[in-house]
Amino acid sequence: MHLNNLKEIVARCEELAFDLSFTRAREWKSQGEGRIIVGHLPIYFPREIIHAANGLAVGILGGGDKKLIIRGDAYYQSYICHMPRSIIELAIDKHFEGFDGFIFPSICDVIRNLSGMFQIMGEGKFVKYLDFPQNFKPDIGGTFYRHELQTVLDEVYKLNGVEVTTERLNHSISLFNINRSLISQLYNIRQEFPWRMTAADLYHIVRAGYVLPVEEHNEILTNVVRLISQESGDPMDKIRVLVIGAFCEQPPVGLIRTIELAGCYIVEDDFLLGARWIQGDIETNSNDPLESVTSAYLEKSTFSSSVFDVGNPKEVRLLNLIRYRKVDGVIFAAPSFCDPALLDHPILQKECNDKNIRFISFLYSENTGQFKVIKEQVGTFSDSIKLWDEPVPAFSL
Amino acid sequence: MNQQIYTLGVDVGSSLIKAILMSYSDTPVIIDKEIEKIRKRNPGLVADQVIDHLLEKNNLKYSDIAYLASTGEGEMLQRKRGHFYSMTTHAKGGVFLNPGALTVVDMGALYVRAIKINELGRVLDYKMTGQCASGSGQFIENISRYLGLAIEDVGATSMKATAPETPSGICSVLAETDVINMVSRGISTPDIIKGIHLSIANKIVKLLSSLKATSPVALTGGMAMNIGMIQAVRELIDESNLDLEIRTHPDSVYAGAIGAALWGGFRYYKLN
Amino acid sequence: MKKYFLGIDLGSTTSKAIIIDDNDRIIGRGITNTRANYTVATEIARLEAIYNARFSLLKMKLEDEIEHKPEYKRYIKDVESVFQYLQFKRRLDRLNVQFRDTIEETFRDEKKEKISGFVDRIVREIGPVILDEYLNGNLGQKNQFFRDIVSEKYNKEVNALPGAFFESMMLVYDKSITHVENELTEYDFRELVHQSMELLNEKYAFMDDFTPDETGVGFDSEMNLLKGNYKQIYDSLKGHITFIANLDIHITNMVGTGYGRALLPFPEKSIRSEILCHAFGAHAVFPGTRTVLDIGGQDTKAIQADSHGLVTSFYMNDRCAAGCGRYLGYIADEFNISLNELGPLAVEATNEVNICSTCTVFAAAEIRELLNVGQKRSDILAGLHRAIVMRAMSLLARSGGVRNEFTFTGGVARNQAVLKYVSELVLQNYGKDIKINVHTDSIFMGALGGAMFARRS
Amino acid sequence: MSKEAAKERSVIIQKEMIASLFKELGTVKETGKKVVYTFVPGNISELILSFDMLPVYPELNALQSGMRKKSEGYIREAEQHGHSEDVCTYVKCDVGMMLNGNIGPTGEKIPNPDLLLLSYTGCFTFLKWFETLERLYPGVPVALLHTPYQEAHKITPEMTAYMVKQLKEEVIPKMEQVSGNKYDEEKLKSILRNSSKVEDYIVKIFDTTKHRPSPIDAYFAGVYYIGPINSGFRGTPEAVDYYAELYKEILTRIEKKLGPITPEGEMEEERFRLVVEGPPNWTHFREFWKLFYDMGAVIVASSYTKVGGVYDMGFRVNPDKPLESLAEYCMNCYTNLNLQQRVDLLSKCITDYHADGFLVNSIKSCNSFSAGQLMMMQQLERKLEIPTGFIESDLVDPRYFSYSNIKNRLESFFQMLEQRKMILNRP
Ligand SMILES: Nc1ncnc2c1ncn2[C@@H]1O[C@H](COP(=O)(O)OP(=O)(O)O)[C@@H](O)[C@H]1O
Ligand SMILES: Nc1ncnc2c1ncn2[C@@H]1O[C@H](COP(=O)(O)OP(=O)(O)O)[C@@H](O)[C@H]1O
Ligand code: SF4
Ligand code: SF4
Ligand code: SF4
Repeated sequence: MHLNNLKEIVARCEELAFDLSFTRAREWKSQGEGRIIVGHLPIYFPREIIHAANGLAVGILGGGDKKLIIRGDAYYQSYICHMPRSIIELAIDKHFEGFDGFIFPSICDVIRNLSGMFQIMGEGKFVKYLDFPQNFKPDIGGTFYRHELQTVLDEVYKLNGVEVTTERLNHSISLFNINRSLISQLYNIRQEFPWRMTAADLYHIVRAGYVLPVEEHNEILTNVVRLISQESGDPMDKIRVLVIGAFCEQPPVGLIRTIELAGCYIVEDDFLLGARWIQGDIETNSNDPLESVTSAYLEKSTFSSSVFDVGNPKEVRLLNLIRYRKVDGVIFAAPSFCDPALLDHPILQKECNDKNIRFISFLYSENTGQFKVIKEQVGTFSDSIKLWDEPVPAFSL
Repeated sequence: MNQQIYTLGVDVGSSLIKAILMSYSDTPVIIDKEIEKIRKRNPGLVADQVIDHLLEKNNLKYSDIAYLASTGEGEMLQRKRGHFYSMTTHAKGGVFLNPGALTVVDMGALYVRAIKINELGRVLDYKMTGQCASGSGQFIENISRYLGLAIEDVGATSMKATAPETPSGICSVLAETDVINMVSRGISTPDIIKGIHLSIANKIVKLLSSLKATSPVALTGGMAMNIGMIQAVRELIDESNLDLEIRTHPDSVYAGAIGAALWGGFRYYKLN
Repeated sequence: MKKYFLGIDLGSTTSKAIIIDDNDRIIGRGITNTRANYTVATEIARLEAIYNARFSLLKMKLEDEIEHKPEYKRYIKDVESVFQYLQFKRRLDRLNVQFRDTIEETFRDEKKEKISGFVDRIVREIGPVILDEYLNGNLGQKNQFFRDIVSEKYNKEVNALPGAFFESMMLVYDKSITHVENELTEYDFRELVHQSMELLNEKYAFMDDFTPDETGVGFDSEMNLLKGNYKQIYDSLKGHITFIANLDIHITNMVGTGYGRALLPFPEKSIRSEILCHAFGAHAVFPGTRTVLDIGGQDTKAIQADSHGLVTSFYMNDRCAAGCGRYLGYIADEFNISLNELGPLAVEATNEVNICSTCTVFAAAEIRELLNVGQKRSDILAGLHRAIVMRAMSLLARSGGVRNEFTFTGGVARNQAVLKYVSELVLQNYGKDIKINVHTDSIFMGALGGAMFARRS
Repeated sequence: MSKEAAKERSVIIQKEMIASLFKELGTVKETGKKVVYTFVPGNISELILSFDMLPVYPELNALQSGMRKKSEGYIREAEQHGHSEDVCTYVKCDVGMMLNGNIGPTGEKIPNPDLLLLSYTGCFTFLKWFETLERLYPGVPVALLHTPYQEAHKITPEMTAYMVKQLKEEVIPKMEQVSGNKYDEEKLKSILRNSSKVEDYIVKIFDTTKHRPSPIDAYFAGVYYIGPINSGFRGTPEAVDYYAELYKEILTRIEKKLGPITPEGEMEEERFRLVVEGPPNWTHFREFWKLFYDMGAVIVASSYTKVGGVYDMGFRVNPDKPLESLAEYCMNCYTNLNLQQRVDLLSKCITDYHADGFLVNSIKSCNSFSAGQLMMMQQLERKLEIPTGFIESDLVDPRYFSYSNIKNRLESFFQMLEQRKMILNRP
């Protein structure tokens, strides 16, 4: 890969991001003693702690449209979202060979039960459902969470005997701080100059970070930031949108492309939320870095459908994001049958309505291959913002 | 005052090609129209024929047309100048035919699109049927074919129903079996057809209610040529106490093409 | 008196009947695509099965002789073909009458004259063509339905007419065919079979003019033997045929199954779920069967059975008929070809187009779209077939996967392309050692299971 | 219930209990009693009662709406308000009911909440549900009690400590504040003593299905039997009386060798014994039940009757450790068990009660139950070689109850069981 050529970087990232054999991760593991791979499911997992234990945390995001489902359907009824069945298919087809353990963050009931399925199937050397506390007081939820993280570290220790020292963890945290900050720079640049790089390209670049050692990803990101800081391409007559609802089961890249082809620039999204979950830096010179990771979760988490939001209403947070990114409209795109995302929509949409923010919504699944209807909807959405200049009255929900 | 120009709108549907020739100025007027069944032919070629025929009939050359706009599946047309998305065109066309309408429902061969608009025809919100044919015009075509009815006669036949029978499931294929069953039980053709209309109308009314449609509602698209369908929608609207006035127009099937022709003119002025 | 058992499978698109003897041997098969009235459908299938049984019994009776005289076998086969033609002819005549009525009802004046003329011509042309195909081709073995045979020819003729008449001509057909298809036409077996023999005599007499090597590549030794002494064969078989025609085929017990089973005029204990019947039938034919896949007209079933042929679990699609046999029907319609040509065309594909919607009703629209973007017919067909199989694989997975042996039943199993993909995917995903069974009578498995239950209760 | 059943004293007692609860709810304006909205699985109703507050269970309202055929309208209403077709219908039914004035089963308006007690177990949707309720009742305080999942097949001290701390620092202070009463541990203990008695009865009652014929149906009738413990009566003397009476009645049935009561009288011949996983359908409850009793199928155990607590593995509340007990009760509810534990529990039921078949009623709405059910089914089929059946419906959305499909599948399932019996019993 030529780090001076954006096209090549993107191509390489695309290849990495959708390498369902996780070649790079396995290669990395084989290059050192005591290295381990821990797979984790979407939304958020503090990858720093695995890094500090000489491990690589690899994001498992389903098979997308790259994996044919043959046996996965034996495990899920038709009215359950698509991602878990492709994960099962991957497991049956031995794509996770070489993985030492699996973390299932508490996202929803489907993922929770999937952790049990992995246990029954005997995948990996440990399978841990990581129960994120819904109580955000340091002495209650914090204590519990810290203990959960410690359980993970204990499991890893059993495998490779690596002691996570204060120094190690602080170092790992600082690397991930850099990672988060670079990604956030990319989003900031794209917000102003969305034509410099497509949303699909950005997606590939961020997603590659789910399967790469953070050091390598940081290098890629640094170069990309440098390259797109220069002017390239021409602005087009498109509206600017924020896409929300896609935090867990990932939309097919074709869908991301379709949205941009049908007259929109995606300037904010929740596609790979885990990489951007912690907002801002985690403290790097504490004597108790595990405590820093814990309090970052308690205090610096972004909002998502999997976290109880009393006292910190999500609609207000969405509104702030809309203002901050200066978007023309919101696209609610959720996986079919995704209860967490879909139950949030009425709340968020009501807020959009009240504030005269235009939005559309549709459902997808990770292997959707037909974008005709979606294209028509997005196209109309963009037409309806572009072709008329008069202010829009609020419309009912 | 903008000068008068000719615009042509072509709506490439999945079963019908609709074309409108318009004299566009501040008060646009429809000059001529043309409709043609695709019937397993290449829609692009059929559309070309339709365009040529329309021009010929009106002693016009292609170069006389200021803006040829396509909609529907018309992105493939070679001679188009611009393409607009179906909902944008149906909304515009629906309001042109039914001034004052605040909701337009396009009832086509594959999809039903319910579009909520403001006084200016701007799309505010919409709902659309998805990947299942249970509410589509194609469904009626299939059933009427089985019953040996011409599509043109379906509406009138349905109006003769006295005790409509609705099929049990939602799937149009399974409904076919139901229909066959009804035939054998001696249910009359009008009652069967009416039942099918009601089951489709049910889907449409559901769309309207989930969209929270505002009255008046203009029905457009091919199924709006079917008086039985319009009747069925009206009946179900009354039944579900939705306070919606239903309007339609004899040229409803052309709504998409009209909308395209109108938007074409609009863009032409804007670009020149 | 010999005991016979009848199984009736009232499917969603076809009705099948099977007659077995008390050794579980299949001796009669009947099938119809009549759907309007389940009683009529049952009758048609049953009568067909009895006609078919008479021919089977004839062959069984003459088993020893046939072994020595292959020309006997050939002769009986020919009689059967002609017999089928005569059945066809009666219905065609009936259709022609219906055409008249429809035209009378539907059109006026000049248009009426024109349409009438076209229809006349078509009917006149269809008759001989089809006779030829029965006599000299193998239409009899193709297992096609009256509607399919006629519509294929009719469509071809209509397409040659001026386009302005297309709608009207199709309307005449659609309005008439349903009536005829749903009528029970009883035939007198004796009369028809003797008529067939007379017709055959003409055929063979006419063939005398050829010398053997003129038949070229298709040189046919049986035919050669037949030609020379058909008169003698006629004489010696006539007695047997009369005997069989007069034979009383007594049905001791029967069991009904299938989608429409609740509507069968049978007592409740004679009705079995189609899932049990399919498994039982498949197991009877292939005793190693553990997994059964049945793709029928409107439903697909995946069934797991134990070593006794008893169902242990199953999964079927309902509510949505996407990807079932009817889907293939719409596709064949759209391409203007007959059902049994679909598979072969799809197998030729070099590529598989990705098909997104398996909604049966949308199939036609999707095909048109794909054709318009320049995809090849065979590639589209390949994609469509693959889509069907993908759905079936998902049901199989839900029912518990595929265990050895795997038997594929139902009408769609006759389709080579579907079979090809099923085999590929099963072997790839469930192990190369899985044995895959498909029987030529796959479509009859449900009825067979029914008949076997009838014998056992 | 049915005419016959209505004669049973236990049924009358239960009716009276429920009626009095609704009556109390109807008079909160006068009595000044505070109303707490909370959920069935992991309901800490003893704590609510110890504060003299009244519980309301939105789930039960939804269930009732389903039985009274109101749910379809409510669900549609919620969908018009932007709720998706794909999500839990309990939530939508509840939202719809609220939008329609929150009229309860007695025809009276259910009072608004004074406290939203989000004590939820084994299901994320509860969380989303309360986020929705919170916005429908702005300003009402929310107390959250997060129950950790038994991911490691056990309850760890840290899990209990986390819960007890939440109870002490979150839940109890909010309850004190809303009710105006101080936390009274002695009172709670005495309530829990009743709970413990009730728990004993429950276990004994559901264990009677080991008799042949089984004197009760542990699913269709079972849902009535668990009514009182799941609607706020767990620690009350009324509940103790009810279950004592019910148990007595059942013992009489056993003595007389009677089969279970159905809406159409006694079941005469017990032909199939089944264990059922998954909630029932409420909108067509009678028709659904009839499909079983017409065929002589008795449900000898069901997981659904364990959503409000699992007692047959030995768990009982310990009145001496009230908060710990409540915490452990929550963590022990059926859907908070991990998949392997669910399989083990079902497997024990199948073996202990000699079931002929295992049936899953998979609920479209409920991911908490449904995700993983197919694998559980496979596990049981393999482990016990038991015939399995699978049907799909929904809790309260009648659009997903297809009578003919379910009938077709059940018929095949029963014929399969029968055929198997016939052939396997053959010498
Ligand atoms: N003459 C007619 N009378 C009544 N209905 C008709 C007639 N012609 C077409 N239709 C109905 O209209 C549908 C086609 O509608 P249309 O809006 O043209 O769809 P599309 O744009 O997808 O081709 C057909 O499926 C049929 O149900
Ligand atoms: N010769 C054939 N080649 C390919 N497909 C066939 C053939 N004959 C029948 N079929 C398919 O089989 C289906 C009917 O299968 P069947 O098992 O009889 O279904 P059902 O029992 O539901 O009526 C038809 O819809 C058709 O698609
Ligand atoms: S997509 Fe939604 S329902 Fe599916 S696993 Fe993710 S959060 Fe759960
Ligand atoms: S239910 Fe019927 S109409 Fe709907 S997608 Fe399925 S096959 Fe098509
Ligand atoms: S998902 Fe299931 S457990 Fe959760 S609220 Fe809905 S019905 Fe209840």
